[in-house]
Amino acid sequence: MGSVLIEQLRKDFSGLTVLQDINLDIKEGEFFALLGPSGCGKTTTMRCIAGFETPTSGTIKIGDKNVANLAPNERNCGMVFQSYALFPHMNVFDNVAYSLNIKELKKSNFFKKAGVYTRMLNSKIVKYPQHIERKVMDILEYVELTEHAKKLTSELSGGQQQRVALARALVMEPEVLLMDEPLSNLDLKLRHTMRNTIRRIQQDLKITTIFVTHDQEEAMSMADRIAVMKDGKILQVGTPTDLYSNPNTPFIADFVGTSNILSGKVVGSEKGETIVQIGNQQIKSSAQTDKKDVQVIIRPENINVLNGAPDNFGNSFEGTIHLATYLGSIVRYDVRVGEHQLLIDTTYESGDSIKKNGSTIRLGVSPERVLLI
Amino acid sequence: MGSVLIEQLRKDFSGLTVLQDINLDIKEGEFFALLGPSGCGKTTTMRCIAGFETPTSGTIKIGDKNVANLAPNERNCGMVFQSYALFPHMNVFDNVAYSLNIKELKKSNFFKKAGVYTRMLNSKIVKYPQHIERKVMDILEYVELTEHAKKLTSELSGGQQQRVALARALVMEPEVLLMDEPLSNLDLKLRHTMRNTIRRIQQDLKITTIFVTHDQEEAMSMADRIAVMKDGKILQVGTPTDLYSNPNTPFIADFVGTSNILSGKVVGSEKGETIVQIGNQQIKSSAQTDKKDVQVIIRPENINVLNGAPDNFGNSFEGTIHLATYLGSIVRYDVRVGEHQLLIDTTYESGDSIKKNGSTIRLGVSPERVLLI
Amino acid sequence: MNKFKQNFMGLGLIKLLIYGFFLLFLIIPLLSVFLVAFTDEPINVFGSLVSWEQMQITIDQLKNATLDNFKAMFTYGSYFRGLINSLKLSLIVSLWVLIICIPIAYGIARTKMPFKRTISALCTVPLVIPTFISAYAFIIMFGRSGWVTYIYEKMGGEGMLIDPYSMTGIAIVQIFFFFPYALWPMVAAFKISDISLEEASRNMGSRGWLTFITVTFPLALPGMLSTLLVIFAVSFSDFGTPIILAPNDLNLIVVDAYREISGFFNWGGAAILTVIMIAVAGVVYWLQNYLLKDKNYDVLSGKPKQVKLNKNKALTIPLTIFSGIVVLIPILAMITVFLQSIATTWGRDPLPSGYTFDHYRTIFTSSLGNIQNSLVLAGGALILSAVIATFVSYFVVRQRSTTLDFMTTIPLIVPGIAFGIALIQTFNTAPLQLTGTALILIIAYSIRRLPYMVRSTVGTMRAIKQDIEEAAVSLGASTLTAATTVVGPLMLPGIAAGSILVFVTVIKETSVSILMAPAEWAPMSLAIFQNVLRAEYYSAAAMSVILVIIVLVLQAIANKLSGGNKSHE
Amino acid sequence: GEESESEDGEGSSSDPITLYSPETPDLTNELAAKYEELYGQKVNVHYAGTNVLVNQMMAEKGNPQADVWYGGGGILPFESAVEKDIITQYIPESAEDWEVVENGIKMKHEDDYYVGTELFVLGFSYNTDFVTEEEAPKTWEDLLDPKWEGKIQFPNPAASGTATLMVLSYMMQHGEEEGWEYFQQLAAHSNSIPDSGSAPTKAVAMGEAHVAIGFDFMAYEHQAKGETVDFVVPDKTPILVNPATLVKDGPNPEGGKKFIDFMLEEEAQQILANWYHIPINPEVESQTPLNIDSIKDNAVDLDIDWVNEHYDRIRNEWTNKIN
Ligand SMILES: Nc1ncnc2c1ncn2[C@@H]1O[C@H](COP(=O)(O)OP(=O)(O)OP(=O)(O)O)[C@@H](O)[C@H]1O
Ligand SMILES: Nc1ncnc2c1ncn2[C@@H]1O[C@H](COP(=O)(O)OP(=O)(O)OP(=O)(O)O)[C@@H](O)[C@H]1O
Ligand SMILES: [Mg+2]
Ligand SMILES: [Mg+2]
Repeated sequence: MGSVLIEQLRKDFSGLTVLQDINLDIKEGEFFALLGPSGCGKTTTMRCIAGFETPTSGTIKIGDKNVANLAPNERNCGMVFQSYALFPHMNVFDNVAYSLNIKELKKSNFFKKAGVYTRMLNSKIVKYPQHIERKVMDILEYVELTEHAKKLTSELSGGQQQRVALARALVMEPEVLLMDEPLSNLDLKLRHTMRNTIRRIQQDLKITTIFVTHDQEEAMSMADRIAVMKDGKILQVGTPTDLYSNPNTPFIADFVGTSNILSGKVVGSEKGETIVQIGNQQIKSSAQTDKKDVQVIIRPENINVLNGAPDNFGNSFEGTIHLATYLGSIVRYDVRVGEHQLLIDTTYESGDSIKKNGSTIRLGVSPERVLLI
Repeated sequence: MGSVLIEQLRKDFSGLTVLQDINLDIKEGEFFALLGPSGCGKTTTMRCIAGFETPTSGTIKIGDKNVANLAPNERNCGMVFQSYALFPHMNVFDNVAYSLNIKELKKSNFFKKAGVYTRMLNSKIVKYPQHIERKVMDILEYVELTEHAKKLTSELSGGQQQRVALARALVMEPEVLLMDEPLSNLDLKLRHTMRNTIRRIQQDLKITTIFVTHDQEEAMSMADRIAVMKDGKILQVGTPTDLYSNPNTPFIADFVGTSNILSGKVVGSEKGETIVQIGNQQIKSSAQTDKKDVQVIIRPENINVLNGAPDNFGNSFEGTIHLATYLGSIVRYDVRVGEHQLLIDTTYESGDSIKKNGSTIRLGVSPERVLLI
Repeated sequence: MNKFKQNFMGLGLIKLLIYGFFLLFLIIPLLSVFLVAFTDEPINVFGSLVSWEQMQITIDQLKNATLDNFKAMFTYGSYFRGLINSLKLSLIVSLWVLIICIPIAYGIARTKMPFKRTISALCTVPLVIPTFISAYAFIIMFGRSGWVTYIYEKMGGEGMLIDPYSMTGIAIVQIFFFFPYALWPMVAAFKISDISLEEASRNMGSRGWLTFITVTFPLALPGMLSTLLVIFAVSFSDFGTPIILAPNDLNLIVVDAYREISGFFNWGGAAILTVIMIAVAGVVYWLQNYLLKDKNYDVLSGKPKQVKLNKNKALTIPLTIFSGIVVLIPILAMITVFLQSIATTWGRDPLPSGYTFDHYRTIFTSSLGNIQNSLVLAGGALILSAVIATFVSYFVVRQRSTTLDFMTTIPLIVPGIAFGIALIQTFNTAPLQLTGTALILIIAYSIRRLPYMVRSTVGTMRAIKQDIEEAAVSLGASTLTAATTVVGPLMLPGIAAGSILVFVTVIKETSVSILMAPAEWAPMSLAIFQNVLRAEYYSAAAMSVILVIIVLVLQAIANKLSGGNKSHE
Repeated sequence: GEESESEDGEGSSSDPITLYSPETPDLTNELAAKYEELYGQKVNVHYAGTNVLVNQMMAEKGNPQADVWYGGGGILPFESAVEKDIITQYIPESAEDWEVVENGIKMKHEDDYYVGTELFVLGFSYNTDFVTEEEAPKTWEDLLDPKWEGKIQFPNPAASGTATLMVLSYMMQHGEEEGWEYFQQLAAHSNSIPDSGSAPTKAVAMGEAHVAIGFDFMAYEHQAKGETVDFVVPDKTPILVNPATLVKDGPNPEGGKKFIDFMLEEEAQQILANWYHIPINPEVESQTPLNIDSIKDNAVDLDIDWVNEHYDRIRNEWTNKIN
C-alpha cells in the first residue's frame, strides 16, 4: 500500500489534451515533486490521483488497487490545497476533526449519527468523544498548534493556516498525501520554515507524498525525486542531483537552477574531448555526442574567475563585466564574452570586494563541467 | 529635486502606532529598498510618501519641498503597485497615456477638456495628439512592449503587465518612483528577469526609486541602500554588503541572508581575539565587544567542511549531519554540534557527492568570520 | 487648505449632496410621520423652518400631542391583530421561500441542470407582475369556478384545491411571486463558497450530500439570512394580494394603513401604523445583523475561483423537475392573465366564453399615456438611483461610510405604503410642495429601489481593488476624475445588473404610486390597480401583459447591449 | 394659443374646466367630450379614487385646482366635504324646485352644497347560472339563509364608503346590537370581503360568488356584456343620489357652474343612462329595468345626521368586531 503507479494517463478538457503519456511510479514513503511552469498540468495530474478529475484514458493505482471506479471520498488520499481550503465556519479543532467525524458517521447507528451531525454543525452542543479529542490534539501538537485549537481559522497567520491544512490531511492517516503548491502563498522566511516542518513530518510518518510546485528551489530542496513537466508531458524524472547534473533538455537545464545555454556545432574531438564551435569561440567538453548541432550548457557556478590564478581549466576566455548582482552569499556577474552573455556565480565572503562594471576578467571552465545536449 | 527626506515620521491607526521614529535620507537617483517582514510598516511608509496616508506627525520632503499639504495627485510620485493596478477597461496604450491625459485635462479649455474626457472613456472616439502618441510609444519601446500597445491588459503575461505598470509610472516623469513589492506576484524565473529590467531602467533614467520588499534576496540584489524595518521602526540603513557583513542586530543577521545565531558569554581575550563560551564550547572571534552576554553570528557559508584539510581556521569542531538539503549550486547541511544546530553551506559542483545523514564531519571557522552583537 | 478646497469641490461636495438628499426625502419624512403619530394631524416640517407662523402652529400641534394613538393600538384589538397577522404571514412566506429557493439556487449556482437557462429566465417573470394581478390570476385558477378547480373536480376532488380567500391563499401567491427576490441573492450566496472547500470535504471522505450539509449550506447561511430579510420586508409590505383575495377574517397591518390614509384621511392612525411597521422592520433588520455578526465569509480568497459544476444526473434531473414546478405556477398564472386579456367574458366556465382584442385596442386608445408615464418614471428612477448608488457604493466601500450604508438599507425595510404616507405628509404643503409632481414620484421610486441597486454596485465596487483608483490618483488624477474615468466604467456591469431589478420593480410598483401619482403622471401599474378596483379586470389583464412584454423586450435589449461589451469583465 | 389664462382666477368661457371624478374615466371623458361639443369649452378630467380626490382637494385648499367634483358612490363623501370646507354652494336652475328629500331619497343638500345627478340602488346581484329568480334573496335578512354560506361577497366597510352606508342603514333600522349580530353572521357567510365596491358584483359574474352586495349599475353593466348576472332591489334598502358639486374657490367657477347645469341636461343624462346609471332627469329613459318611479317604494329613510355622527365609530367597531 501507499505506492502510486500511473500508466499512460491522458486527460482531455473539451477536446484539448492537457495531459498525455504520463507514466509515474512513485514508491511507498517517497517524497515526490511535480515541477513545471504554470499551466503545464501539475494540478490536473494531482486532481486525477485524488479523483476530482476523471482521466480520459490510462490507469492509476494506489497501492496495487486500481482506483478508476473509486469516488474521491473513497480513495483515502489526503490533500493539502493550495488555498488551504480550511472551513471558515469551523475552528481549528473542528477542521482537523472533520475526517474523523465522517468516519464515525459511517459506522454508527441512527442516534449516534444525529449526534455526529450536530457536532459537525456546532461542536459546542455535542462534545467530541475521547478518542477523537486525543487524536486531534496529538496531531495539533505535532504541527505545534495546540494552543490555537479553539481559534477560528481566519485568526491564524498564513503559516499556521498551512499547518492546519496539513494536520487536517494527516489526521485521516491517508495512504497518499497530495500537496498542491502549499507554500506559494507564504513569504520567503516562512516558506523556508514550512519546508523544514513538512519534510520532518513526512520523514517521521513515512507517508507517500506528492508535491506540486513551480518553484525549482522548493522541489530541489524537499523532494526525493522530481518529475519535470512541460505542456502536459513529463520530460524527466530523477533525483534532484540527477536533474541538476544531467538535464536531458535545455529546458530542464534552465528550469532546474540557472544555466548558460549556448548553441554550437561540433567541429571535432581531441583526447576524448569534444570540441564545439560557438560563434568565433571554441570550447572543449568531456561529454560525448553524435549530434552535430548541440546546446552547450554551463552552470554559472562552474565558471571560475581567474584572479591571476593559473589557467589550468582546459577552457579559458576573457570577458567584460556588464552587471554585478549581490545575492548575499553569492555575487552573480553578468559577463560579456564576445557576442555572448554569460552568468557567473562566485561565492562572496565578507571583506571580498565586488568587481566593477566594465572591468575585464579571465574565466576558466573545466571540460567536465560543460554539458552537451 | 528628487531626493526624499523623512524626519521623525510617525503614523497611528486608530490609536495603534504602526510607524515611529522613521528617519530616512534618500538621495537623488538612489535606488533605495525598504525591507522587512510582513506587517512591519513598509507599505504604510510608502503610502505616506505617496500621500495616500496622512502622517500622524513628522515631515516628508521631496526635493526640499515639504509635501504635507499636497494631495497625492500633486506630489509627482510615480507609483508601481504590488498588484500593478492596471486599468482593466483600457488597453496598454491608454493605460500608459493616462497621466498624460490628466495633464492635458488640467491646462485645456472646456471643449478640449470634454474631448480629453471622452478619450479617457473611449480612445476610439477621440484620437491622441501626436506628442502624446510619441511619448507613449517611446516609453513602450523602452520596456519592449511596442507590439502589445493595443492589447487589453488582461491579455498580457505577468511580466508584461509589470512592465506596463512601470511604463505608466515612468511616462509621467516622476520625481520619485515608488514600487510596492512589484515582483512578488511573479514566478521565480520571471522575477529574476524583471529585476534586471527594473535595475537597467533605473540606472538609465537615474530616477530616485524607493522599493518595498520582504524578500531579502531581492533587496540585496537590486538596491543601492537598504533600510531594514521591523515593528514600525527602522533597525539599520546601509548598503547590501554593510548589512550582510555588519548586521547590528541578530534579527538583521538572520533576515539578511541566513545566519547561525548562538547566545554566549565573553570569558576572556587572547591576542586581540575575544573568547566566547557557548554551552561547553569556546569560540574565538576577532570582533571586539564590551558586553558580557553576546550573540555570536556565523554565516553558513563561512563554516568550512574540513575534508581532512589542515585545521588552520582558528576555530574547529566536530559535528554530525542531521539533514542535507540540496539547493542547486549549494548543499546546505544541518549539523548538530554538541547541543547546537548549525547550518553550513558548501558549494556543490556536479560530481561532488553529498554527505549522508548521520555522518561525522569536522568544521572550521576563522575568527574574522565570527561576529559578535 | 488645499485639501479642504479639494474636498468641497469634488467628491466631498457630492457626498454632502447625497446626505442632503437622504435627509430631505427619507429621514425627515420618516421623522415627521413619527411626530404625526402623536399629533394626529399633518405637520409641516419644512414650513416651520421657513415661516415663523407655521412654526407656531407646529409648536401648538406638538403641545397637544397625545399618546392616544399608541393606546389605541393596543386597546383597539384590530390594529394589534393586524400586526400579529402580518408577522405570521411574513414569517411563513419567508420560510417557505427559503425552502423553495435552496434547491433552485443550488441548481443554478452549482450544477449543470438541464434547462438551466430557461428556468433562470423564467424566474424573472414573477417579478414583473403586480401582485394584485397575480392574486387575481390565482382566483381565476384556484377560485370556486377557476380552471384548476374545474380540473380538480373532474378528477374527483371536492370543493377547491386551495382556498384562495384565506391566509394560505395569500401566502401561496406571495411565495410563488416573491421567490425571485430571494433567488438571485441566494445564487450568489452559493457561489461564494470556494469549490475547493467542497473538494476538501470530499477528499476527507464525505459524500456529496454530507458535504452539502456540513460545508456548502453553513457557508451560504449568512447570505440566506439576509435574503430572508428581503422577503420578509417584501411580504410584510405587500398589500396587493390581501386586498384582492380579501379573506373574510383577516386584516393585515399594511392594508389597515393603506385604508386609513387612502380611505379615511386618518393621519394619526396611518402614522401610528407606519411607525409600527418601520419598527418591526427595524427589529428584523437588527436581528439579522445580530445573527450575522462575525459570519461574513464572502472574502475567502483573493484568487479567482474556478467553479466546477455538478453534472450528476441523479441530482440535476430532480432539481430541474422541482424548479420547473415552481416556475410553472407563476407561468400558468401569467398564461391565465393573458387569456383573461383576450376574453370577451370569462364567467364560471373553465375557459373564456369568447376571444377579442378589444381590451388591447382600448388600452392603445386610452392608456398610451400610462405606458409612456411608466417608461419615463422608471427611466428617471433608474438614472437617479444609478447615479446615487454609484457614489454611495463608492463612499460605502472606499470611505467605509456606515451611515450611508445604513441609510440606503432603510428603504428596504420601510413598507412602500409607509414611505408613501411619510412623503405625502411632508411634501403636500408649501414651501416644498412636491406631491403631484413627477419629480417626487421619481425620487420616491429611486429611494425605494435604491437598496437593490446599491447591493449590486457595492458588490462590484468591492471587486474593484482600491489600488486601481490609487493608481489613477498617483498618476495625477483628482479623486473625482479617478472616480469618473476609472471606477465608473468598471462598475458598469454592476450598474447594469442593478438597473434591471430597479426598472422591473419600479415599473410594477404600486404602493407609492397609489398614494402619490397625479393623474397626468399615472403609470401603468396605477392604471392597472384602478382598473382592478373598478373590477375592470379584462383591461387590467391586458395592461399587465403589455407591462410584462415591455419589461422582457427592454431586458433583452439590455442583455444584447451589455453582451457586446463582455471583453472588459 | 389665444386662450391666455386670466390672472384673477375668475375664469371665462374660454378657460378650461377641471373636473375631478372617481367615476369610470371612459364615462367622464364622454361627458367632457359632449360638453366641449356643445359649449366649445375644454373640460380636463382628473380621475382618481374618491378618497384620493378628497384628500387632494384638502391638500389643495390653499390653491384649489378643480372646478367641479362629480361622483363618489353616493352622498356621503359630499356630506363630509361640507364640513371639510372644500366645496361651495350651487344649485342649477333646473333643480331649484326639488325637495331636499323625495320619497326617502335625499336629492340635494339642504344648504345647496351639492345636487344629485343620478340614482344608485344598493342591492343584490346574483349569478343566474346558480341562482334562479325565485331563489334569489329579496330582503337583507334573506342573506342569512344558510344556503348562501360561503357564497356571498360584499365590500369591506373598513375600506368602502358604500359598504359603511349599508351597515349604518341597517343599524338605523334595527338598532346596533341586532345590527352587529347580523353583520357578524353575514361576514361568516361570505367567502371574501374585498376593498373595492365593485369587486363583489364582478365575483358574481365570474361565478366566484353566487350573491353579492353592490350597486345596481354594476350588475347591469356586466349583464350588458353578456354575463349571467341579474339584480334584486331589496325590500327596504338605501337608495342614493350621486351628486355633483362646485369646488370652493376653484379657478373657473363660472365654467364649473355651467358644467353642473349640463350634468342635469338631457345630453348628459342620456350618457349616464347609457352607462346603466338611473338618470335623475325624468325626460331620459333608463336603460335598465329600474327607474326613479319603480324604486322609490324600496327606499329606506336615511337620517344623514345620524349617519355623519356615527360613521367613524361604526367603521372602527367594524374592524374590531368583524375582522
Ligand atoms: N476544467 C478545465 N477545462 C479546460 N481546461 C482546463 C481545465 N482545468 C485545467 N485546464 C487547462 O489545463 C492546463 C493545465 O492546467 P493545470 O491546472 O493542471 O496547470 P498547473 O500545472 O497546475 O499550473 P499552475 O502552476 O498555474 O497551477 C492549463 O492549460 C489549463 O488551462
Ligand atoms: N488602515 C489601517 N488600519 C489599521 N491598521 C492598519 C491599516 N493599514 C495597515 N495597518 C497595520 O499597520 C501595520 C503595517 O502595515 P503595512 O501594510 O505597512 O505592512 P507591510 O510592511 O507593507 O506588510 P506586508 O509585507 O505584509 O505588505 C500592520 O500591522 C497593519 O495591520
Ligand atoms: Mg496548479
Ligand atoms: Mg505591504
